[in-house]
Amino acid sequence: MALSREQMAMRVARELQDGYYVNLGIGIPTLVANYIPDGMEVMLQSENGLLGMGQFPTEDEIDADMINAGKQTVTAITGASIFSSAESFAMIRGGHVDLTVLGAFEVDVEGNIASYMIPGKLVKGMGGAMDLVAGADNIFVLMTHASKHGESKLLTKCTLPLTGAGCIKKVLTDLAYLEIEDGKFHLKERAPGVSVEEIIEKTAGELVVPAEVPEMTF
Amino acid sequence: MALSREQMAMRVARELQDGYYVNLGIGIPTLVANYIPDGMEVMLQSENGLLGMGQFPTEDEIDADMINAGKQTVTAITGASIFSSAESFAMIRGGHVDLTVLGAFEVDVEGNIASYMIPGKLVKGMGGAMDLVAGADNIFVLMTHASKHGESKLLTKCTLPLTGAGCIKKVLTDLAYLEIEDGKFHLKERAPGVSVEEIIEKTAGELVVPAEVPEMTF
Amino acid sequence: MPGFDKVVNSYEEAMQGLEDDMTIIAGGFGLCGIPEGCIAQIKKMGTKGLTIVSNNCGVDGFGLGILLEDKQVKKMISSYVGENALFMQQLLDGELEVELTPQGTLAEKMRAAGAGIPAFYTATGYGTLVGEGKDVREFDGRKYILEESIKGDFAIVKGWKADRYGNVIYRHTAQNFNPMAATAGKITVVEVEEIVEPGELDPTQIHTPGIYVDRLIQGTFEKRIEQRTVRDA
Amino acid sequence: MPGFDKVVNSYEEAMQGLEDDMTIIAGGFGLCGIPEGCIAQIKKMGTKGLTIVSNNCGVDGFGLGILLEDKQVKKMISSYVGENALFMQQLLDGELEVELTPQGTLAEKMRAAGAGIPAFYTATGYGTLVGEGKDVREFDGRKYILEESIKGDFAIVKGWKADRYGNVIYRHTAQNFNPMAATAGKITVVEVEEIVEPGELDPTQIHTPGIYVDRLIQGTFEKRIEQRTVRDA
Repeated sequence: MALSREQMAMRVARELQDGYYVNLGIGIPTLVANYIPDGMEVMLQSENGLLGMGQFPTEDEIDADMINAGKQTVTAITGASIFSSAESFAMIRGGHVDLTVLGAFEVDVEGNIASYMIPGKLVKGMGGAMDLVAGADNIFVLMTHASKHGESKLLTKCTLPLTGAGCIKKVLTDLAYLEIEDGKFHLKERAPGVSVEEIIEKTAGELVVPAEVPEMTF
Repeated sequence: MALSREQMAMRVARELQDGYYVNLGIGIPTLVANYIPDGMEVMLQSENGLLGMGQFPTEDEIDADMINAGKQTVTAITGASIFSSAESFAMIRGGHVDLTVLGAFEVDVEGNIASYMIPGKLVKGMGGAMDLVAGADNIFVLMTHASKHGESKLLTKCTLPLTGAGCIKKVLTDLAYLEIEDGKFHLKERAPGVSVEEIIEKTAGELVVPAEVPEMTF
Repeated sequence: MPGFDKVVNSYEEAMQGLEDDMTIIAGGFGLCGIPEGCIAQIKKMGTKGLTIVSNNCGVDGFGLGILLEDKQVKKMISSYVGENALFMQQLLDGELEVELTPQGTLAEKMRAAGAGIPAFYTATGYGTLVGEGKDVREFDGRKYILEESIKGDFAIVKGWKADRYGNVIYRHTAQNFNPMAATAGKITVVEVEEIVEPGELDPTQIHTPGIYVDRLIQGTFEKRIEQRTVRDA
Repeated sequence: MPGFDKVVNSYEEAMQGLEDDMTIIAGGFGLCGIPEGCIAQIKKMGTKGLTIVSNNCGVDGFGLGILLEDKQVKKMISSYVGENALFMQQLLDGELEVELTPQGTLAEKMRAAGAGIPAFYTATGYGTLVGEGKDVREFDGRKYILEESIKGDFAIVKGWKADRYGNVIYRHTAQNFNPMAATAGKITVVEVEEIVEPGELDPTQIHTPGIYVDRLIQGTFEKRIEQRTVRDA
């Protein structure tokens, strides 16, 4: 069966290491914070200028001057730091963030990612996404493997305007975990009960399938 | 008679305006701070990272962590700010300093300045001087008109390695105040008792002399 | 030190000299840390043809969004403009231009303008629409695009406290773009919640040194919250 | 949060991994705000062939100057090296290279390295020896040279106080190059006068956020004064 949003978050959380600075995009990536393994600590970076984002405030704690990159009211943990947007993106662009998790519309075998714009529909802008994909070495893309109409989002070449070129190496979909290398997708893990055939069928870009594809366990 | 060091400082001090942020180089420029007109306030920028430099400390106030760009122990005035060298040179390079006063070995009719290096002698480095001359619109160069051997320092073309190209418009020497425009020195004022002939004789670069050259008064 | 006293007593005075077709750099992220009073004054003045450089364009009826109501904005340079129906309408109608700029690049363009850096290379946007027509150069085997700095005729900034000399500190994440904006205006106007006397702020803890600030005004702020998210106590 | 505890207990541990021929970025201006303990440890380790990026090279017998005694330094990248006789001797003897870099450019090169900016344009040095061989480009009628960022295998930094997570504040003008140096090391070592618990420093007043810091050590400092200037009380 395809992974639930929560399972996707759980799977990504396994990539965390103690002491990681992590930037989590809006949507499913945000859920990763709920699955940080016991005894491990990570610090969340919010690109508007907060390192050490805490949980949402209580009604009493709410403060208009304390928000995250999604413009939600948040708190800061003990030992947080707060700084300008220039400093925040210095951290991001300079490669100081250990793990970036974000959503996408499409990725392709060259590591290109499209995640911010669907021409003809509303144009909202890339926000910090272009900096995040350009700056991080370790990026996890989270998305569904195919659209609601069954069209693959793992392509030979992205069709939508790119957020970044050649910067994605790791993709987790609801069906599989794949890595991108040498211009191909490499199937590394499959969702519990999902067949290799289904993954092959729903992957438009060239896919390398090893003899054995381990099933994820939760 | 040629201006004394103090008179040179006094003359430059007349360029100050209330509310000016000023960077004063080492040597005679430093003396300008002693001649700020009454009722006028200027704030001194020290390029190691201090805006609002105060006087030297008393023995009791001395603090190794509180120095100026000349590495002298100083104090900060009330309302000062202290920041990184990157921020300090952002101010300088970004043109936020209203007046920069510095010494030189040579200037020429193109507004070039040589002030940091005499080949064959000891090479100490330019420190912040290259940034200061490149960043400021309003620069006052203070120097003697000629060397001890009588050789002009106001040249057709600088002979020493440049600190900056085409950035000097105002020069005060011990003999005269001159402005540089259209590839020529323009004689604007002469030191008390110094003849126009002496200035002409000691100026190697092309010099424009108006019918009337006012004498400075002190 | 009266020469350094940046305080003005009205928003009229604060925004004096603003003219049609000027460029304004504005601090703020979403509705957080936005110069509410300056924006209201610009609306009141009715200045037209403005180019506004700001991460966002407020929301319908608040923040920079109110400048759309009388079509005062010609062009927005922003990273994200998704929260504003009137904005989308004017964009689709061709009444408004938008130049989408990655958030980090936008912050750096403001900083560069203030710091005398006319342009810098960044990997952000290489190979995307953002990089089109821009110089590409390789450093250490990776490709980067050249981005130019962006200066404003005015910069409008929201601080928390400032002393009379214009030394400003920001509160929490209301800092965001404000310190860079403050450096990037030919005329920089800062509005704050509280003006204090020089010496009350620790010199080593100033976010924006007064050298960048031309006019300072004490205002009152609604501080509307865009996404009110709470947990149970 | 043990994963974020950057504290190490010895300078051996702080400088572990330093090898011959590496590049070190060092904070400090003159003898003010210099990482005395790290420098002493480098001397003790005897590492050779070092390239050191620092505004100055200390004085004879103190600061980075002590690394010259055993000829540990191959190259200095500095803006001003005038206070050091041994330095001049080794330079004249051809045992030491020096790359003179304007002070503001040096600060910006460090910042750029930390901020993922591989290069930037500046007017500083155009038309001088510093600009020779560098790309020139015109913006708005003025000429600028392209300067590349400079990264270190190690950065050594002197702070005042830091919490265990590596959030650092600097004291007075001992800040100088330290915050930029801190961002520019593959491994950044910060030594401070006092280590405090997380939460003791105001989050909005951190000069160097802990994300840049790999190792943190509490040291003791001589803080020698280079130009002792006083006035009468």
